[in-house]
Amino acid sequence: MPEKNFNITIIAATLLLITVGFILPGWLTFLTISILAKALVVVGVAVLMRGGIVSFGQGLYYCIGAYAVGLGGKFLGITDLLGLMFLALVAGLVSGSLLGLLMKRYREIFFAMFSLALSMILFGVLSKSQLLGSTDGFTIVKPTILGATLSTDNANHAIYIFACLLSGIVIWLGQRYLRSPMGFAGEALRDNEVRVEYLGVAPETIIYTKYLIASVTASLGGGLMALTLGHIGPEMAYWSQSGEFIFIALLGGTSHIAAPFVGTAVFEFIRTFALELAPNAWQIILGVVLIFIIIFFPSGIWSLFSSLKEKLRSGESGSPSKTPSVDLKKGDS
Amino acid sequence: MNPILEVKNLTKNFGAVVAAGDINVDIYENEIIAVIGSNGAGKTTFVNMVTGYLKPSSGKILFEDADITAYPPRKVTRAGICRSFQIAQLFPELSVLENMMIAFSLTASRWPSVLQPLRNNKTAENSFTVLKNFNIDMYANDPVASLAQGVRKLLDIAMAMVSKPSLLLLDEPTSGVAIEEKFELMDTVMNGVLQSGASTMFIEHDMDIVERYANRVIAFYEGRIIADGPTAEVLQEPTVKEFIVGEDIAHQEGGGLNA
Amino acid sequence: MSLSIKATRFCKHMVVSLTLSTICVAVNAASDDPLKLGLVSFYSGGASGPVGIPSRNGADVIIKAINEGTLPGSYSNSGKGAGGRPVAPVYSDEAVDSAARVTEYRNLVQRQGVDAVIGYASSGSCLAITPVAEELKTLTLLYYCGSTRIFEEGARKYVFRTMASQDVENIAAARYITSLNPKLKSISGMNQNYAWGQDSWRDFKESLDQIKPAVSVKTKQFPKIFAGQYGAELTALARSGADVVHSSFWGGDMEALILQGAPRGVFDDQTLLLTTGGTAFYSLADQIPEGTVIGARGQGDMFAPESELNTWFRNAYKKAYGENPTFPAYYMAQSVLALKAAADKAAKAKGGAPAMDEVRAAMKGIEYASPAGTIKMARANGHQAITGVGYGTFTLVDGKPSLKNVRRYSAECVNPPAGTSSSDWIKSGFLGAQCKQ
Amino acid sequence: MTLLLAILIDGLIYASWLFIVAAGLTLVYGVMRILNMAHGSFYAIGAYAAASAVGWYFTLGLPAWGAFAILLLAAISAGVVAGLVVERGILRILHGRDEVIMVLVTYGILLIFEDLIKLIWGIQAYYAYQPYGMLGRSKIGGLTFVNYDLILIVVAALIAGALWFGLNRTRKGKLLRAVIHDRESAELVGINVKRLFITTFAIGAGLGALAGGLAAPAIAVNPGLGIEVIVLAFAVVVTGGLGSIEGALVGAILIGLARAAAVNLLPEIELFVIYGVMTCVLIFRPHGLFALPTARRI
Repeated sequence: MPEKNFNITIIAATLLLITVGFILPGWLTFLTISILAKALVVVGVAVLMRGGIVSFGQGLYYCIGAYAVGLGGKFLGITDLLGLMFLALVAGLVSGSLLGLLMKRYREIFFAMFSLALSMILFGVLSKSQLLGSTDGFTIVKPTILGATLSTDNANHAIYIFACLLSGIVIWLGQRYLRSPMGFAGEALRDNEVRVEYLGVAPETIIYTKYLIASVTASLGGGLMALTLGHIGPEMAYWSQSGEFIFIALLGGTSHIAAPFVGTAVFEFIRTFALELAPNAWQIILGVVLIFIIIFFPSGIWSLFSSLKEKLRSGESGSPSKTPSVDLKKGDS
Repeated sequence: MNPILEVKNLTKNFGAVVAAGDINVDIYENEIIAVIGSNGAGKTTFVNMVTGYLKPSSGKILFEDADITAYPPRKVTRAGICRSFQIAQLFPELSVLENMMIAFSLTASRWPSVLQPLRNNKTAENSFTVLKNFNIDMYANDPVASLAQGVRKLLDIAMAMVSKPSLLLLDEPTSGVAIEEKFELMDTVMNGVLQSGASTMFIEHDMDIVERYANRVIAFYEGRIIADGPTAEVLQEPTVKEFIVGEDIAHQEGGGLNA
Repeated sequence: MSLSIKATRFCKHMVVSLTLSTICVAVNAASDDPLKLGLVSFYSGGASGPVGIPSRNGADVIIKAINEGTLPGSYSNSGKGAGGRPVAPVYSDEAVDSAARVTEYRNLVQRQGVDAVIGYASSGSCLAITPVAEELKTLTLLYYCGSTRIFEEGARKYVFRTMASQDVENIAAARYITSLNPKLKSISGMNQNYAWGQDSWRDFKESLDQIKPAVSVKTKQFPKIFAGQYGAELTALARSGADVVHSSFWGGDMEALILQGAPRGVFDDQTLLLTTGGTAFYSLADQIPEGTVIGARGQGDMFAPESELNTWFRNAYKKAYGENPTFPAYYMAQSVLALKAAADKAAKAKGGAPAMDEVRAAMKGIEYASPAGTIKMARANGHQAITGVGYGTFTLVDGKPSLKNVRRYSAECVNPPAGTSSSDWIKSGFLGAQCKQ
Repeated sequence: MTLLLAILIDGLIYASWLFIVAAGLTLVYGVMRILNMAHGSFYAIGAYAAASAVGWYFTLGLPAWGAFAILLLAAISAGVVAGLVVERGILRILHGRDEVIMVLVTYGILLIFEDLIKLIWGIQAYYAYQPYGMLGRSKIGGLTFVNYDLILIVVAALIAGALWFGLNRTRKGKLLRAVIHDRESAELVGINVKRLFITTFAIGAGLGALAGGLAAPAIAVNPGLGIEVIVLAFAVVVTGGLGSIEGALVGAILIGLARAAAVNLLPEIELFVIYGVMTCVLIFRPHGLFALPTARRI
């Protein structure tokens, strides 16, 4: 897809979502924000996965972002939406750039386990801090927007619009990243680390970049989630939360930057209805879906879209075109 | 004339096994060297040490007067030594052109750009030029996974050429390629290499190829160099004939698990 | 192919049900319109066995009786339904992450259109749900969670708690243990490493400091929740040799503590004080060390005062589920009955089926009967229940578990008075406590 | 002195339990390259099977010592059966997929088992406490320990010994080690890798269930058991080095002692001491203490 088309699609989708926001019922507004917030985290997970790296501890940054927002309000007296989200961004950037120095040396299962250990340590520390409400966490007041104090409904709506814009920006930047040499270097790294090294680039550099991107998107997602939930707790750093993010990343697929958003929406849909259908046995449904996806849709739901698109395209032109396409159309395994 | 690469007393032990013992080699500009030796003789170990993949147990490697003994592969590459691999090291899920473009953009800078697109006209042009040089431009849009062995080998070498090395190490460029295609492949490789003016060292089992392309031969046996000199002389040496040339006729295609 | 057809059908079905449920929200409550009640607790995971499922069973017993109009005692003439409306429960699992809990709460209220929500065993959930309930203006009864912060961090309009906060049972524990052992010199703690365990220990310790200032702490153990293996902690407790070991362990952890501690004789010369030990009372009768002090969060189960309602509840529960109701079942019953009592009161005042706002108004400060005795919504501006608390000492009589030295502390004796925060009250030395034995 | 003794004995008891859980996990990883999250389910299944079987046994009025045999038999056979079902039913189809993908597949299996266990055994707790107290207790240096726990140390040592013997001294074991070191070459020389896989997985699952069965007498067997244990077991095998039995042993002892020391000296840090040990080890040895050799790629 040419660059221009993509830009137009992104802008149109963001505007559409914002417009729809005016007629959504309350629960759907909230659900959409939390889908966007989680999807932001999953974008990072997917970016790492495209480099062949799976983080079982992305909850760490999700939690850091949320606590940055919470503590910023509680102790620094920052109340503005933008200020708080900026704080989340900085927190993710700083912690990610420090821990990234350590994590960039690890691969595969060791990366997964080490990231898990780090997030569990944060969970432990927060669970010990009674000042911050221990495992019960604490409540966050609704933010002001550009200095204005709004009613709860309006504040929610403002957060909604902000979430749409933020997601649009992240998708746009993410797509640029994936198409850049550094983005391709990630794929290259997953395919063949030896070759990357012999092309004169340190694999650590590539992983570090991915790690930074992932920690920033995760902390932004965490910050957004904190603002919309109004309450945060250490369980955001618990390993099962990170497991959920990976689940969603697989569900959506990693072949496109927007796939995590579709994945998260589908995941929330499945989870909600599984909970309603079988309050005692919804985990069976989730487990079966997970295995089903891995067996039958190894490239995630997004592969349905792209194969559909392929079909349409080949139907139009009669035969698959041989011209070099700029679109990166491929699955992840 | 000064050598571009000086290898001094290079040794590598794996536990009690001596994979390479006391290797001394000088390589000069414009040389085309063939490295011969039976499987396990230490040829690949030698290449791996020079390119930073393996740390030598002792000894020194100087390249253009700089000590590169402790360099990791990426620094060796940036210093100007590139290599190819016995089993082509490519990005199998990407297309040939993408492989080339990644090679170009990664060699361009140690910090590849994060927001500029990989695909741009200049990189594509450069990539096509190299692909043409190696006669594989017709595969540009094919995924690597679908390529024949010979094309993979050429792409592997083409990617090594991107950073314009002054020394090129080719690890069995013709292994895995059907016997009747070997000469054609080597012609293409040498054609591409000669244009760049890099000194070249290649590991080879086929003595016909060695004779035809190399002007110098280094013979390895059990981790040591047993002969080093002009091609014709080395191939006539009795020890080389006894230990390597004779054996290799029997084991020509057995390169899969070479040490 | 057939897969995609099925998928489409599934989607259609979902769209239809989504639309329908949205419409439901818009429709106002008519008199015979069922009162849709969201019931949330842990239906999966480690807390489901000891807490969630008994709670649900307790709710089901009460709801069935409400709808059939068969509740005895003071409810015997109240007719069918709550305020004339039959109660229709909708269950939702609490064992999901906190974002999903809020999502599911909103789904219950805004999509499924429930009229009220009863639930939440974990204080973390209660704290997360409370602001949302206020935002959505939905009557929400917290039935089990203990955190004192819920009403101390802000005034609530729509959120009630029908259970005493957790400080109460620890205050009562301090009172009981000092009356049982006036020469108490030292204590140790064994509490789970999360808010519940930390807060329980703090409240117990601070209360004890008021009642008996010179008691020393030998060791404070905080193992991870659901750890299951307590060998090292038990050694530390044994070595510390305190007079009393305070533990707010609950469910499987509490039982594991008994199962591992008793054979080692750790509690032979130290008194084990279990603030929620009641759930092990029947199941582990021959394992609980003689002399263990047992509480049950309020007055459920074996501490429940004799009443017609209690006898009926025990029998109905046992008939339906083949076992005695444990105290989570009591507290869920207690919460559902609060709704019934308030709805009936509002209906009586109005002379017809009340709107939920009228039920809410009626609930403020209400006093009603439950299987666990009379409950008064006396604190936090009529939103927080105060209940009495019972403690007893475990003993086997002819191989059957029983309690001796049972003490029931009246609500006014162990609950902070309205308008006073729990920690202030403890630090004041329980100013104004009315303790008639 | 008593303090040191306490740390040592408590640490070893805890380590024994950890090792029995982790041994099966690391064995399966070594041979099949599957880091099996469903191992936690096998643990839970073993605990449930043992607890319900022991409970049933005591209703028969037979001699009490028979409970031990029943406990072991019930746990191991339940684990092996569950293991065979999982291997044949799901894992075989996905043979050869990426390691991390396999973690997620087994995560899915873990989720399914969580609810299946509830559907089979219900949500009420099961108890099998009789065997725990039956063996009496011993006084060591002024501290009282339950003999059952002390015997657990012996059992763990026996399992470690049996695994060592099996892998190093038997023909099958040597084949397994060949697979552990280089699967492709092992396949080339004609080892029936598929059959080895299923055998290994059954043994691994049996060990996991055995761990659950052995733990059952000291706990209330409740839903959610498996999830709690699996991350701990991960920490042990990652610290020790994935796929290494020696590693699991050393990792278990290290973590067991560290935890016992924390509990006795500084209870505040108990919550992160396990992850702390794991982090420290991984910082200095990125592949754990006893990393498997990796095959050369070029």
